[in-house]
Amino acid sequence: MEITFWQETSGKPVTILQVRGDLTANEPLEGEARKAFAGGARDMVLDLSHTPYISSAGLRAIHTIYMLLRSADPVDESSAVRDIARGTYKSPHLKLVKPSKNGLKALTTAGYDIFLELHNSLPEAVASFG
Amino acid sequence: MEITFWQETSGKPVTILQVRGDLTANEPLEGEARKAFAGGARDMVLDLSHTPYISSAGLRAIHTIYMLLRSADPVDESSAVRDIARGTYKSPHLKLVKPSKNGLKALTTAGYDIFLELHNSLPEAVASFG
Amino acid sequence: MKSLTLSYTSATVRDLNDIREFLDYAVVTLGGDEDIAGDLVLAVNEAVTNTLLHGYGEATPGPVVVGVEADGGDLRVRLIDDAPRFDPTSVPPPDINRPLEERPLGGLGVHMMRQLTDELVYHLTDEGRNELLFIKRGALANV
Amino acid sequence: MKSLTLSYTSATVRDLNDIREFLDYAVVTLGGDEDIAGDLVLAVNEAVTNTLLHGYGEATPGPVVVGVEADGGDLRVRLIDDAPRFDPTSVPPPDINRPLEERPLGGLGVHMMRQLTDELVYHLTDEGRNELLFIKRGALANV
Ligand SMILES: Nc1ncnc2c1ncn2[C@@H]1O[C@H](COP(=O)(O)OP(=O)(O)O)[C@@H](O)[C@H]1O
Ligand SMILES: Nc1ncnc2c1ncn2[C@@H]1O[C@H](COP(=O)(O)OP(=O)(O)O)[C@@H](O)[C@H]1O
Repeated sequence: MEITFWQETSGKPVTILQVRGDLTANEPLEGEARKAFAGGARDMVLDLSHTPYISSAGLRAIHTIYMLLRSADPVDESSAVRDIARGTYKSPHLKLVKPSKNGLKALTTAGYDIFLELHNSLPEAVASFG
Repeated sequence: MEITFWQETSGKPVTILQVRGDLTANEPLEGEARKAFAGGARDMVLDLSHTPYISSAGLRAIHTIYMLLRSADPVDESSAVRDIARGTYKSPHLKLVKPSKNGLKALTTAGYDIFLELHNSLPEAVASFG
Repeated sequence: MKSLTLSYTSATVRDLNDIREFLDYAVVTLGGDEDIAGDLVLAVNEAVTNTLLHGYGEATPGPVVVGVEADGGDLRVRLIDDAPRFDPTSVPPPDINRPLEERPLGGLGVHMMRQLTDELVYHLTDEGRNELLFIKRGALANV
Repeated sequence: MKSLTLSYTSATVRDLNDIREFLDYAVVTLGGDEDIAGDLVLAVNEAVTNTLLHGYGEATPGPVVVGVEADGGDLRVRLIDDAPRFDPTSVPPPDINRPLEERPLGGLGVHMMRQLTDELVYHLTDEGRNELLFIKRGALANV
Protein backbone atom coordinates (compact mmCIF):
# COMPACT_ATOMS: atom_id res chain seq x y z
CA MET A 1 0.00 0.00 0.00
CA GLU A 2 1.27 3.43 -0.91
CA ILE A 3 -0.32 6.67 0.24
CA THR A 4 0.17 10.07 -1.33
CA PHE A 5 -1.46 13.31 -0.32
CA TRP A 6 -1.64 16.71 -1.94
CA GLN A 7 -3.87 19.79 -1.93
CA GLU A 8 -6.13 21.21 -4.56
CA THR A 9 -6.55 24.93 -3.99
CA SER A 10 -8.35 26.19 -7.08
CA GLY A 11 -11.58 26.48 -5.08
CA LYS A 12 -11.94 25.64 -1.40
CA PRO A 13 -8.70 23.93 -0.32
CA VAL A 14 -9.24 20.18 -0.48
CA THR A 15 -6.70 17.57 0.57
CA ILE A 16 -6.54 14.42 -1.49
CA LEU A 17 -5.39 11.21 0.12
CA GLN A 18 -4.72 8.64 -2.55
CA VAL A 19 -4.22 4.98 -1.65
CA ARG A 20 -2.52 2.71 -4.16
CA GLY A 21 -2.73 -1.01 -3.44
CA ASP A 22 -4.63 -2.98 -0.84
CA LEU A 23 -5.84 -1.10 2.22
CA THR A 24 -5.21 -3.75 4.86
CA ALA A 25 -3.75 -1.76 7.74
CA ASN A 26 -5.05 1.31 9.49
CA GLU A 27 -1.87 2.97 10.76
CA PRO A 28 -0.27 4.20 7.52
CA LEU A 29 -3.41 5.89 6.24
CA GLU A 30 -4.35 7.31 9.64
CA GLY A 31 -0.80 8.63 9.99
CA GLU A 32 -0.92 10.47 6.67
CA ALA A 33 -4.35 11.87 7.45
CA ARG A 34 -3.17 13.14 10.85
CA LYS A 35 -0.17 14.79 9.20
CA ALA A 36 -2.45 16.55 6.71
CA PHE A 37 -4.85 17.51 9.51
CA ALA A 38 -1.99 18.92 11.60
CA GLY A 39 -1.08 20.99 8.53
CA GLY A 40 -4.55 22.50 8.53
CA ALA A 41 -6.47 20.19 6.22
CA ARG A 42 -10.18 20.17 7.10
CA ASP A 43 -11.74 18.80 3.90
CA MET A 44 -10.48 15.58 2.45
CA VAL A 45 -11.07 13.27 -0.47
CA LEU A 46 -9.98 9.70 0.06
CA ASP A 47 -9.26 8.32 -3.39
CA LEU A 48 -9.79 4.57 -3.33
CA SER A 49 -10.02 4.11 -7.07
CA HIS A 50 -6.64 2.34 -7.07
CA THR A 51 -7.50 0.14 -4.10
CA PRO A 52 -8.47 -3.38 -5.13
CA TYR A 53 -8.97 -4.59 -1.60
CA ILE A 54 -10.11 -3.12 1.74
CA SER A 55 -10.05 -5.08 5.01
CA SER A 56 -11.72 -4.18 8.31
CA ALA A 57 -8.45 -2.50 9.33
CA GLY A 58 -8.88 -0.25 6.30
CA LEU A 59 -12.45 0.50 7.36
CA ARG A 60 -11.15 1.44 10.78
CA ALA A 61 -8.80 3.97 9.19
CA ILE A 62 -11.67 5.52 7.23
CA HIS A 63 -13.76 5.70 10.39
CA THR A 64 -10.88 7.35 12.27
CA ILE A 65 -10.34 9.99 9.57
CA TYR A 66 -14.05 10.69 9.52
CA MET A 67 -14.05 11.26 13.29
CA LEU A 68 -10.94 13.42 13.07
CA LEU A 69 -12.50 15.81 10.55
CA ARG A 70 -15.79 15.72 12.40
CA SER A 71 -14.06 16.77 15.66
CA ALA A 72 -12.83 20.02 14.03
CA ASP A 73 -16.28 21.20 13.07
CA PRO A 74 -18.37 21.87 16.18
CA VAL A 75 -20.75 24.12 14.19
CA ASP A 76 -21.59 21.15 12.13
CA GLU A 77 -22.60 19.08 15.15
CA SER A 78 -26.14 20.37 15.52
CA SER A 79 -27.16 20.23 11.87
CA ALA A 80 -25.57 16.82 11.72
CA VAL A 81 -27.73 15.55 14.55
CA ARG A 82 -30.79 16.82 12.68
CA ASP A 83 -29.74 15.29 9.36
CA ILE A 84 -28.80 12.05 11.02
CA ALA A 85 -32.29 11.89 12.51
CA ARG A 86 -33.71 12.51 9.04
CA GLY A 87 -31.39 9.94 7.50
CA THR A 88 -30.03 12.53 5.07
CA TYR A 89 -26.66 13.12 6.67
CA LYS A 90 -23.49 12.48 4.75
CA SER A 91 -20.10 13.59 5.99
CA PRO A 92 -19.49 17.11 4.61
CA HIS A 93 -15.72 16.93 5.21
CA LEU A 94 -14.78 13.50 3.92
CA LYS A 95 -15.69 12.20 0.48
CA LEU A 96 -14.57 8.99 -1.11
CA VAL A 97 -13.72 8.06 -4.66
CA LYS A 98 -15.22 4.65 -5.34
CA PRO A 99 -13.01 1.60 -4.99
CA SER A 100 -13.23 -1.54 -7.10
CA LYS A 101 -16.02 -4.06 -6.67
CA ASN A 102 -14.30 -5.91 -3.81
CA GLY A 103 -13.36 -2.72 -2.03
CA LEU A 104 -16.94 -1.57 -2.34
CA LYS A 105 -18.13 -4.83 -0.79
CA ALA A 106 -16.20 -4.00 2.37
CA LEU A 107 -17.72 -0.49 2.53
CA THR A 108 -21.29 -1.64 1.97
CA THR A 109 -21.00 -4.62 4.33
CA ALA A 110 -20.06 -2.12 7.04
CA GLY A 111 -22.83 0.30 6.04
CA TYR A 112 -20.27 3.04 5.31
CA ASP A 113 -21.78 3.76 1.91
CA ILE A 114 -24.86 5.14 3.70
CA PHE A 115 -22.94 7.65 5.78
CA LEU A 116 -20.17 8.67 3.39
CA GLU A 117 -20.44 10.23 -0.04
CA LEU A 118 -19.09 8.00 -2.78
CA HIS A 119 -18.01 9.60 -6.06
CA ASN A 120 -17.13 8.01 -9.34
CA SER A 121 -14.04 10.09 -10.00
CA LEU A 122 -11.54 12.29 -8.20
CA PRO A 123 -12.55 15.53 -10.02
CA GLU A 124 -16.18 14.85 -9.17
CA ALA A 125 -15.30 14.30 -5.51
CA VAL A 126 -13.20 17.49 -5.33
CA ALA A 127 -15.89 19.53 -7.10
CA SER A 128 -18.51 18.29 -4.61
CA PHE A 129 -16.95 20.52 -1.93
CA GLY A 130 -18.23 23.47 -3.99
CA MET B 1 -3.49 -30.07 -27.91
CA GLU B 2 -4.28 -29.35 -31.54
CA ILE B 3 -2.49 -30.97 -34.45
CA THR B 4 -2.42 -29.68 -38.01
CA PHE B 5 -0.57 -31.17 -40.92
CA TRP B 6 0.18 -29.90 -44.41
CA GLN B 7 2.70 -30.43 -47.18
CA GLU B 8 5.39 -28.16 -48.53
CA THR B 9 6.14 -29.13 -52.13
CA SER B 10 8.38 -26.36 -53.40
CA GLY B 11 11.40 -28.69 -53.12
CA LYS B 12 11.27 -32.29 -51.96
CA PRO B 13 7.75 -32.87 -50.54
CA VAL B 14 7.88 -32.43 -46.80
CA THR B 15 4.98 -32.98 -44.44
CA ILE B 16 4.71 -30.62 -41.51
CA LEU B 17 3.03 -31.80 -38.33
CA GLN B 18 2.40 -28.86 -36.09
CA VAL B 19 1.39 -29.32 -32.46
CA ARG B 20 -0.26 -26.47 -30.61
CA GLY B 21 -0.54 -26.86 -26.86
CA ASP B 22 0.83 -29.45 -24.45
CA LEU B 23 1.88 -32.78 -25.94
CA THR B 24 0.68 -35.08 -23.18
CA ALA B 25 -0.87 -37.97 -25.08
CA ASN B 26 0.55 -40.13 -27.82
CA GLU B 27 -2.55 -41.21 -29.75
CA PRO B 28 -3.63 -37.96 -31.43
CA LEU B 29 -0.19 -37.16 -32.81
CA GLU B 30 0.50 -40.75 -33.84
CA GLY B 31 -2.88 -40.87 -35.54
CA GLU B 32 -2.19 -37.76 -37.63
CA ALA B 33 1.27 -39.01 -38.54
CA ARG B 34 -0.13 -42.39 -39.66
CA LYS B 35 -2.73 -40.60 -41.77
CA ALA B 36 0.00 -38.54 -43.46
CA PHE B 37 2.15 -41.63 -43.88
CA ALA B 38 -0.74 -43.55 -45.47
CA GLY B 39 -1.09 -40.60 -47.88
CA GLY B 40 2.52 -41.10 -48.97
CA ALA B 41 4.42 -38.79 -46.61
CA ARG B 42 7.97 -40.04 -46.05
CA ASP B 43 9.72 -36.90 -44.77
CA MET B 44 8.28 -35.04 -41.85
CA VAL B 45 8.93 -31.99 -39.72
CA LEU B 46 7.40 -32.08 -36.29
CA ASP B 47 6.93 -28.46 -35.30
CA LEU B 48 7.04 -28.23 -31.50
CA SER B 49 7.63 -24.49 -31.32
CA HIS B 50 4.10 -23.97 -29.98
CA THR B 51 4.36 -26.82 -27.46
CA PRO B 52 5.06 -25.56 -23.94
CA TYR B 53 5.03 -28.99 -22.39
CA ILE B 54 5.93 -32.55 -23.45
CA SER B 55 5.29 -35.61 -21.26
CA SER B 56 6.67 -39.11 -21.67
CA ALA B 57 3.52 -39.96 -23.64
CA GLY B 58 4.53 -37.21 -26.07
CA LEU B 59 8.01 -38.70 -26.30
CA ARG B 60 6.46 -42.03 -27.10
CA ALA B 61 4.59 -40.46 -30.02
CA ILE B 62 7.81 -38.96 -31.38
CA HIS B 63 9.53 -42.33 -31.05
CA THR B 64 6.66 -44.04 -32.87
CA ILE B 65 6.73 -41.57 -35.77
CA TYR B 66 10.47 -41.95 -36.01
CA MET B 67 10.11 -45.73 -36.29
CA LEU B 68 7.29 -45.40 -38.81
CA LEU B 69 9.40 -43.29 -41.20
CA ARG B 70 12.43 -45.47 -40.58
CA SER B 71 10.46 -48.59 -41.55
CA ALA B 72 9.77 -47.16 -45.03
CA ASP B 73 13.43 -46.66 -45.94
CA PRO B 74 15.20 -50.03 -46.14
CA VAL B 75 18.02 -48.52 -48.26
CA ASP B 76 18.78 -46.28 -45.37
CA GLU B 77 19.18 -49.19 -42.96
CA SER B 78 22.80 -50.04 -43.82
CA SER B 79 24.19 -46.51 -43.83
CA ALA B 80 22.26 -45.88 -40.67
CA VAL B 81 23.91 -48.80 -38.93
CA ARG B 82 27.28 -47.38 -39.98
CA ASP B 83 26.46 -43.86 -38.83
CA ILE B 84 24.98 -45.12 -35.59
CA ALA B 85 28.22 -46.94 -34.92
CA ARG B 86 30.11 -43.71 -35.63
CA GLY B 87 27.75 -41.73 -33.46
CA THR B 88 26.91 -39.39 -36.34
CA TYR B 89 23.48 -40.69 -37.21
CA LYS B 90 20.51 -38.39 -37.05
CA SER B 91 17.16 -39.37 -38.49
CA PRO B 92 17.10 -38.23 -42.13
CA HIS B 93 13.30 -38.44 -42.35
CA LEU B 94 12.14 -36.75 -39.17
CA LYS B 95 13.28 -33.32 -38.05
CA LEU B 96 12.00 -31.33 -35.13
CA VAL B 97 11.45 -27.63 -34.59
CA LYS B 98 12.63 -26.80 -31.10
CA PRO B 99 10.06 -26.64 -28.32
CA SER B 100 10.18 -24.27 -25.36
CA LYS B 101 12.61 -24.76 -22.48
CA ASN B 102 10.37 -27.22 -20.63
CA GLY B 103 9.60 -29.20 -23.76
CA LEU B 104 13.31 -29.35 -24.50
CA LYS B 105 13.94 -30.72 -21.01
CA ALA B 106 11.77 -33.72 -21.79
CA LEU B 107 13.64 -34.35 -25.07
CA THR B 108 17.12 -34.08 -23.56
CA THR B 109 16.23 -36.09 -20.45
CA ALA B 110 15.26 -38.91 -22.81
CA GLY B 111 18.37 -38.43 -24.96
CA TYR B 112 16.23 -37.73 -28.02
CA ASP B 113 18.18 -34.58 -28.85
CA ILE B 114 21.18 -36.78 -29.70
CA PHE B 115 19.33 -38.89 -32.25
CA LEU B 116 16.98 -36.33 -33.78
CA GLU B 117 17.81 -33.10 -35.57
CA LEU B 118 16.53 -30.04 -33.75
CA HIS B 119 16.02 -26.83 -35.71
CA ASN B 120 15.34 -23.33 -34.53
CA SER B 121 12.58 -22.55 -37.01
CA LEU B 122 10.15 -24.28 -39.32
CA PRO B 123 11.71 -22.89 -42.56
CA GLU B 124 15.14 -24.04 -41.38
CA ALA B 125 13.80 -27.52 -40.65
CA VAL B 126 12.04 -27.78 -44.03
CA ALA B 127 15.12 -26.50 -45.87
CA SER B 128 17.29 -29.10 -44.13
CA PHE B 129 15.72 -31.81 -46.31
CA GLY B 130 17.48 -30.14 -49.25
CA MET C 1 -14.39 -33.98 -3.53
CA LYS C 2 -11.48 -31.83 -4.50
CA SER C 3 -9.62 -29.56 -2.11
CA LEU C 4 -6.64 -27.23 -1.93
CA THR C 5 -4.83 -26.54 1.30
CA LEU C 6 -2.23 -24.04 2.41
CA SER C 7 -0.46 -24.88 5.68
CA TYR C 8 1.94 -22.92 7.84
CA THR C 9 3.70 -24.22 10.91
CA SER C 10 4.28 -20.60 11.93
CA ALA C 11 2.35 -17.93 10.11
CA THR C 12 2.61 -14.18 10.70
CA VAL C 13 0.76 -11.16 9.33
CA ARG C 14 3.38 -11.03 6.57
CA ASP C 15 1.78 -14.21 5.18
CA LEU C 16 -1.67 -12.63 4.76
CA ASN C 17 -0.91 -11.48 1.26
CA ASP C 18 -0.02 -15.01 0.13
CA ILE C 19 -3.07 -16.39 1.92
CA ARG C 20 -5.36 -14.02 0.03
CA GLU C 21 -3.71 -14.92 -3.28
CA PHE C 22 -4.01 -18.62 -2.50
CA LEU C 23 -7.72 -18.26 -1.69
CA ASP C 24 -8.39 -16.48 -4.94
CA TYR C 25 -6.45 -19.11 -6.89
CA ALA C 26 -8.09 -22.02 -5.07
CA VAL C 27 -11.67 -20.77 -5.42
CA VAL C 28 -11.24 -20.16 -9.14
CA THR C 29 -9.47 -23.50 -9.64
CA LEU C 30 -12.37 -25.28 -7.96
CA GLY C 31 -14.81 -23.58 -10.32
CA GLY C 32 -16.00 -20.60 -8.28
CA ASP C 33 -16.27 -17.23 -9.96
CA GLU C 34 -14.36 -14.04 -9.13
CA ASP C 35 -17.28 -12.70 -7.13
CA ILE C 36 -17.38 -15.72 -4.82
CA ALA C 37 -13.59 -15.58 -4.60
CA GLY C 38 -13.75 -11.90 -3.62
CA ASP C 39 -16.25 -12.61 -0.82
CA LEU C 40 -14.22 -15.49 0.57
CA VAL C 41 -10.94 -13.60 0.37
CA LEU C 42 -12.46 -10.74 2.37
CA ALA C 43 -14.11 -13.01 4.94
CA VAL C 44 -11.24 -15.40 5.51
CA ASN C 45 -8.64 -12.62 5.59
CA GLU C 46 -10.50 -11.17 8.57
CA ALA C 47 -10.53 -14.49 10.39
CA VAL C 48 -6.84 -15.21 9.79
CA THR C 49 -5.98 -11.66 10.85
CA ASN C 50 -7.88 -12.22 14.10
CA THR C 51 -6.14 -15.55 14.68
CA LEU C 52 -2.76 -13.90 14.24
CA LEU C 53 -3.44 -10.69 16.16
CA HIS C 54 -5.92 -11.73 18.86
CA GLY C 55 -5.36 -15.50 18.97
CA TYR C 56 -1.58 -15.91 18.89
CA GLY C 57 -0.72 -12.24 19.49
CA GLU C 58 1.05 -10.07 16.95
CA ALA C 59 4.58 -11.03 18.00
CA THR C 60 3.92 -14.78 18.13
CA PRO C 61 3.70 -16.81 14.91
CA GLY C 62 1.59 -19.97 15.00
CA PRO C 63 0.16 -22.77 12.87
CA VAL C 64 -2.50 -21.86 10.33
CA VAL C 65 -4.19 -24.20 7.86
CA VAL C 66 -6.46 -22.83 5.13
CA GLY C 67 -8.34 -25.47 3.13
CA VAL C 68 -10.69 -24.78 0.24
CA GLU C 69 -13.07 -27.60 -0.65
CA ALA C 70 -15.53 -28.27 -3.43
CA ASP C 71 -18.34 -30.46 -2.16
CA GLY C 72 -21.16 -30.96 -4.61
CA GLY C 73 -22.23 -27.44 -5.52
CA ASP C 74 -20.94 -25.93 -2.29
CA LEU C 75 -17.63 -24.24 -1.68
CA ARG C 76 -16.18 -24.40 1.83
CA VAL C 77 -13.15 -22.79 3.36
CA ARG C 78 -11.83 -24.52 6.45
CA LEU C 79 -9.58 -22.48 8.74
CA ILE C 80 -7.72 -24.29 11.49
CA ASP C 81 -5.48 -22.82 14.18
CA ASP C 82 -4.00 -23.75 17.56
CA ALA C 83 -4.70 -20.44 19.28
CA PRO C 84 -6.76 -20.36 22.50
CA ARG C 85 -10.32 -21.48 21.97
CA PHE C 86 -12.36 -18.73 20.35
CA ASP C 87 -15.76 -18.90 18.67
CA PRO C 88 -16.30 -15.83 16.46
CA THR C 89 -19.95 -16.74 15.88
CA SER C 90 -20.49 -15.78 19.53
CA VAL C 91 -19.47 -12.15 18.87
CA PRO C 92 -22.60 -9.93 18.86
CA PRO C 93 -23.19 -8.15 15.54
CA PRO C 94 -22.49 -4.40 15.31
CA ASP C 95 -25.36 -2.06 14.45
CA ILE C 96 -24.35 -0.84 11.02
CA ASN C 97 -27.41 1.35 10.70
CA ARG C 98 -26.03 3.81 13.23
CA PRO C 99 -24.03 6.76 11.96
CA LEU C 100 -20.27 6.58 12.29
CA GLU C 101 -20.14 9.03 15.21
CA GLU C 102 -22.20 6.68 17.33
CA ARG C 103 -20.22 3.58 16.60
CA PRO C 104 -17.14 2.17 18.29
CA LEU C 105 -14.02 1.88 16.12
CA GLY C 106 -13.41 -1.61 14.74
CA GLY C 107 -15.48 -4.65 15.49
CA LEU C 108 -16.29 -5.19 11.82
CA GLY C 109 -14.16 -8.26 11.08
CA VAL C 110 -16.54 -10.92 12.37
CA HIS C 111 -19.44 -9.01 10.82
CA MET C 112 -17.75 -9.23 7.41
CA MET C 113 -17.16 -12.98 7.87
CA ARG C 114 -20.87 -13.48 8.51
CA GLN C 115 -22.14 -11.17 5.80
CA LEU C 116 -19.96 -12.55 3.05
CA THR C 117 -20.74 -16.23 3.61
CA ASP C 118 -23.98 -18.20 3.64
CA GLU C 119 -22.97 -19.96 6.81
CA LEU C 120 -20.17 -19.56 9.32
CA VAL C 121 -19.66 -22.62 11.53
CA TYR C 122 -17.25 -22.89 14.43
CA HIS C 123 -16.20 -26.05 16.13
CA LEU C 124 -13.45 -27.23 18.41
CA THR C 125 -11.76 -30.30 16.94
CA ASP C 126 -11.01 -33.46 18.91
CA GLU C 127 -7.40 -32.27 19.10
CA GLY C 128 -8.56 -29.00 20.65
CA ARG C 129 -7.94 -26.86 17.60
CA ASN C 130 -10.18 -24.02 16.44
CA GLU C 131 -11.92 -24.92 13.20
CA LEU C 132 -13.94 -22.33 11.35
CA LEU C 133 -15.96 -23.19 8.24
CA PHE C 134 -16.99 -20.56 5.69
CA ILE C 135 -19.72 -21.96 3.48
CA LYS C 136 -20.92 -20.63 0.12
CA ARG C 137 -23.92 -22.65 -1.04
CA GLY C 138 -24.46 -23.40 -4.70
CA ALA C 139 -21.25 -21.57 -5.55
CA LEU C 140 -20.36 -24.30 -8.04
CA ALA C 141 -23.82 -24.77 -9.51
CA ASN C 142 -22.54 -24.53 -13.09
CA VAL C 143 -19.66 -26.97 -12.74
CA MET D 1 7.49 -24.86 7.16
CA LYS D 2 4.93 -23.80 4.63
CA SER D 3 3.06 -26.19 2.36
CA LEU D 4 0.34 -26.27 -0.27
CA THR D 5 -1.75 -29.35 -0.91
CA LEU D 6 -4.19 -30.41 -3.59
CA SER D 7 -6.41 -33.38 -2.71
CA TYR D 8 -8.80 -35.45 -4.74
CA THR D 9 -11.04 -38.19 -3.43
CA SER D 10 -11.33 -39.46 -6.98
CA ALA D 11 -8.93 -38.14 -9.54
CA THR D 12 -8.85 -39.04 -13.24
CA VAL D 13 -6.54 -38.17 -16.12
CA ARG D 14 -8.80 -35.19 -16.78
CA ASP D 15 -7.39 -33.67 -13.57
CA LEU D 16 -3.77 -33.77 -14.76
CA ASN D 17 -4.01 -30.33 -16.28
CA ASP D 18 -5.13 -28.78 -12.99
CA ILE D 19 -2.48 -30.73 -11.11
CA ARG D 20 0.26 -29.32 -13.35
CA GLU D 21 -1.09 -25.79 -12.92
CA PHE D 22 -1.28 -26.25 -9.17
CA LEU D 23 2.33 -27.47 -9.02
CA ASP D 24 3.55 -24.48 -10.96
CA TYR D 25 1.60 -22.11 -8.75
CA ALA D 26 2.70 -23.80 -5.52
CA VAL D 27 6.40 -23.95 -6.36
CA VAL D 28 6.46 -20.28 -7.32
CA THR D 29 4.42 -19.28 -4.26
CA LEU D 30 6.90 -21.08 -2.02
CA GLY D 31 9.75 -19.16 -3.61
CA GLY D 32 11.01 -21.59 -6.26
CA ASP D 33 11.83 -20.26 -9.70
CA GLU D 34 10.20 -21.19 -13.01
CA ASP D 35 12.99 -23.59 -13.84
CA ILE D 36 12.49 -25.62 -10.65
CA ALA D 37 8.74 -25.45 -11.21
CA GLY D 38 9.19 -26.79 -14.75
CA ASP D 39 11.25 -29.75 -13.53
CA LEU D 40 8.78 -30.64 -10.80
CA VAL D 41 5.78 -30.28 -13.08
CA LEU D 42 7.36 -32.69 -15.56
CA ALA D 43 8.46 -35.19 -12.91
CA VAL D 44 5.29 -35.23 -10.83
CA ASN D 45 3.01 -35.31 -13.88
CA GLU D 46 4.67 -38.59 -14.87
CA ALA D 47 4.13 -40.09 -11.43
CA VAL D 48 0.49 -39.05 -11.19
CA THR D 49 -0.11 -40.34 -14.72
CA ASN D 50 1.34 -43.70 -13.67
CA THR D 51 -0.81 -43.78 -10.54
CA LEU D 52 -3.92 -43.14 -12.60
CA LEU D 53 -3.11 -45.42 -15.55
CA HIS D 54 -1.09 -48.25 -14.00
CA GLY D 55 -2.08 -47.95 -10.33
CA TYR D 56 -5.83 -47.43 -10.37
CA GLY D 57 -6.35 -48.29 -14.05
CA GLU D 58 -7.58 -45.77 -16.62
CA ALA D 59 -11.27 -46.37 -15.99
CA THR D 60 -11.06 -46.21 -12.19
CA PRO D 61 -10.71 -42.85 -10.41
CA GLY D 62 -8.96 -42.86 -7.04
CA PRO D 63 -7.60 -40.64 -4.26
CA VAL D 64 -4.59 -38.50 -5.07
CA VAL D 65 -2.89 -35.99 -2.77
CA VAL D 66 -0.18 -33.66 -4.08
CA GLY D 67 1.62 -31.63 -1.41
CA VAL D 68 4.34 -29.07 -2.06
CA GLU D 69 6.48 -28.17 0.94
CA ALA D 70 9.17 -25.61 1.67
CA ASP D 71 11.56 -26.98 4.28
CA GLY D 72 14.57 -24.80 4.89
CA GLY D 73 16.11 -24.34 1.45
CA ASP D 74 14.62 -27.55 0.08
CA LEU D 75 11.48 -27.96 -1.92
CA ARG D 76 9.62 -31.26 -1.65
CA VAL D 77 6.62 -32.61 -3.48
CA ARG D 78 4.76 -35.37 -1.67
CA LEU D 79 2.52 -37.59 -3.77
CA ILE D 80 0.17 -39.96 -1.96
CA ASP D 81 -2.18 -42.53 -3.46
CA ASP D 82 -4.13 -45.63 -2.43
CA ALA D 83 -3.28 -47.73 -5.48
CA PRO D 84 -1.60 -51.13 -5.06
CA ARG D 85 1.86 -50.87 -3.58
CA PHE D 86 4.35 -49.76 -6.20
CA ASP D 87 7.88 -48.43 -5.77
CA PRO D 88 8.99 -46.57 -8.92
CA THR D 89 12.56 -46.29 -7.65
CA SER D 90 12.79 -50.05 -8.24
CA VAL D 91 12.24 -49.62 -11.99
CA PRO D 92 15.56 -50.17 -13.83
CA PRO D 93 16.73 -47.11 -15.79
CA PRO D 94 16.47 -47.14 -19.60
CA ASP D 95 19.67 -46.82 -21.66
CA ILE D 96 19.17 -43.43 -23.24
CA ASN D 97 22.48 -43.64 -25.10
CA ARG D 98 21.11 -46.23 -27.50
CA PRO D 99 19.60 -45.02 -30.77
CA LEU D 100 15.84 -44.96 -30.99
CA GLU D 101 15.65 -48.06 -33.20
CA GLU D 102 17.17 -50.15 -30.46
CA ARG D 103 14.94 -48.92 -27.67
CA PRO D 104 11.56 -50.14 -26.51
CA LEU D 105 8.71 -47.66 -26.77
CA GLY D 106 7.87 -45.91 -23.51
CA GLY D 107 9.49 -46.59 -20.18
CA LEU D 108 10.67 -42.98 -19.83
CA GLY D 109 8.32 -41.74 -17.12
CA VAL D 110 10.22 -42.99 -14.10
CA HIS D 111 13.48 -41.95 -15.75
CA MET D 112 12.17 -38.38 -16.01
CA MET D 113 11.13 -38.42 -12.35
CA ARG D 114 14.67 -39.40 -11.35
CA GLN D 115 16.49 -37.07 -13.70
CA LEU D 116 14.50 -33.99 -12.83
CA THR D 117 14.80 -34.27 -9.05
CA ASP D 118 17.78 -34.44 -6.72
CA GLU D 119 16.23 -37.31 -4.85
CA LEU D 120 13.22 -39.54 -5.36
CA VAL D 121 12.14 -41.40 -2.21
CA TYR D 122 9.41 -43.99 -1.99
CA HIS D 123 7.83 -45.27 1.16
CA LEU D 124 4.73 -47.14 2.18
CA THR D 125 2.88 -45.21 4.90
CA ASP D 126 1.57 -46.80 8.10
CA GLU D 127 -1.87 -46.72 6.52
CA GLY D 128 -0.56 -48.68 3.55
CA ARG D 129 -0.59 -45.78 1.10
CA ASN D 130 2.06 -45.14 -1.54
CA GLU D 131 4.05 -42.02 -0.71
CA LEU D 132 6.55 -40.65 -3.19
CA LEU D 133 8.81 -37.70 -2.35
CA PHE D 134 10.38 -35.53 -5.04
CA ILE D 135 13.18 -33.49 -3.51
CA LYS D 136 14.89 -30.42 -4.95
CA ARG D 137 17.76 -29.40 -2.70
CA GLY D 138 18.65 -25.75 -2.21
CA ALA D 139 15.76 -24.75 -4.46
CA LEU D 140 14.88 -21.94 -2.07
CA ALA D 141 18.41 -20.78 -1.28
CA ASN D 142 17.57 -17.16 -1.97
CA VAL D 143 14.41 -16.94 0.11
N1 LIG E 1 -9.09 -15.43 17.23
C1 LIG E 1 -9.48 -14.65 18.26
N2 LIG E 1 -9.04 -14.91 19.50
C2 LIG E 1 -9.44 -14.12 20.54
N3 LIG E 1 -10.26 -13.08 20.41
C3 LIG E 1 -10.73 -12.75 19.21
C4 LIG E 1 -10.36 -13.52 18.07
N4 LIG E 1 -10.98 -12.99 17.00
C5 LIG E 1 -11.70 -11.94 17.45
N5 LIG E 1 -11.56 -11.80 18.78
C6 LIG E 1 -12.24 -10.79 19.63
O1 LIG E 1 -13.44 -10.39 18.98
C7 LIG E 1 -13.44 -8.97 18.76
C8 LIG E 1 -14.17 -8.63 17.47
O2 LIG E 1 -13.40 -9.04 16.35
P1 LIG E 1 -13.58 -8.31 14.96
O3 LIG E 1 -15.04 -8.28 14.64
O4 LIG E 1 -12.73 -8.97 13.97
O5 LIG E 1 -13.12 -6.82 15.16
P2 LIG E 1 -11.72 -6.19 15.56
O6 LIG E 1 -10.68 -7.25 15.34
O7 LIG E 1 -11.59 -5.03 14.63
O8 LIG E 1 -11.86 -5.78 16.99
C9 LIG E 1 -11.97 -8.58 18.77
O9 LIG E 1 -11.81 -7.24 19.17
C10 LIG E 1 -11.40 -9.54 19.79
O10 LIG E 1 -11.59 -9.06 21.08
N1 LIG F 1 1.84 -46.63 -10.09
C1 LIG F 1 2.19 -47.77 -10.75
N2 LIG F 1 1.59 -48.94 -10.45
C2 LIG F 1 1.94 -50.07 -11.09
N3 LIG F 1 2.89 -50.15 -12.05
C3 LIG F 1 3.53 -49.02 -12.39
C4 LIG F 1 3.20 -47.77 -11.78
N4 LIG F 1 4.00 -46.83 -12.32
C5 LIG F 1 4.77 -47.46 -13.23
N5 LIG F 1 4.50 -48.77 -13.28
C6 LIG F 1 5.17 -49.77 -14.14
O1 LIG F 1 6.46 -49.28 -14.44
C7 LIG F 1 6.64 -49.21 -15.86
C8 LIG F 1 7.55 -48.05 -16.22
O2 LIG F 1 6.87 -46.83 -16.00
P1 LIG F 1 7.29 -45.54 -16.81
O3 LIG F 1 8.77 -45.36 -16.68
O4 LIG F 1 6.48 -44.40 -16.33
O5 LIG F 1 6.98 -45.83 -18.33
P2 LIG F 1 5.60 -46.12 -19.08
O6 LIG F 1 4.50 -45.70 -18.19
O7 LIG F 1 5.70 -45.31 -20.31
O8 LIG F 1 5.61 -47.59 -19.34
C9 LIG F 1 5.24 -49.11 -16.42
O9 LIG F 1 5.16 -49.61 -17.73
C10 LIG F 1 4.44 -49.96 -15.46
O10 LIG F 1 4.54 -51.32 -15.80
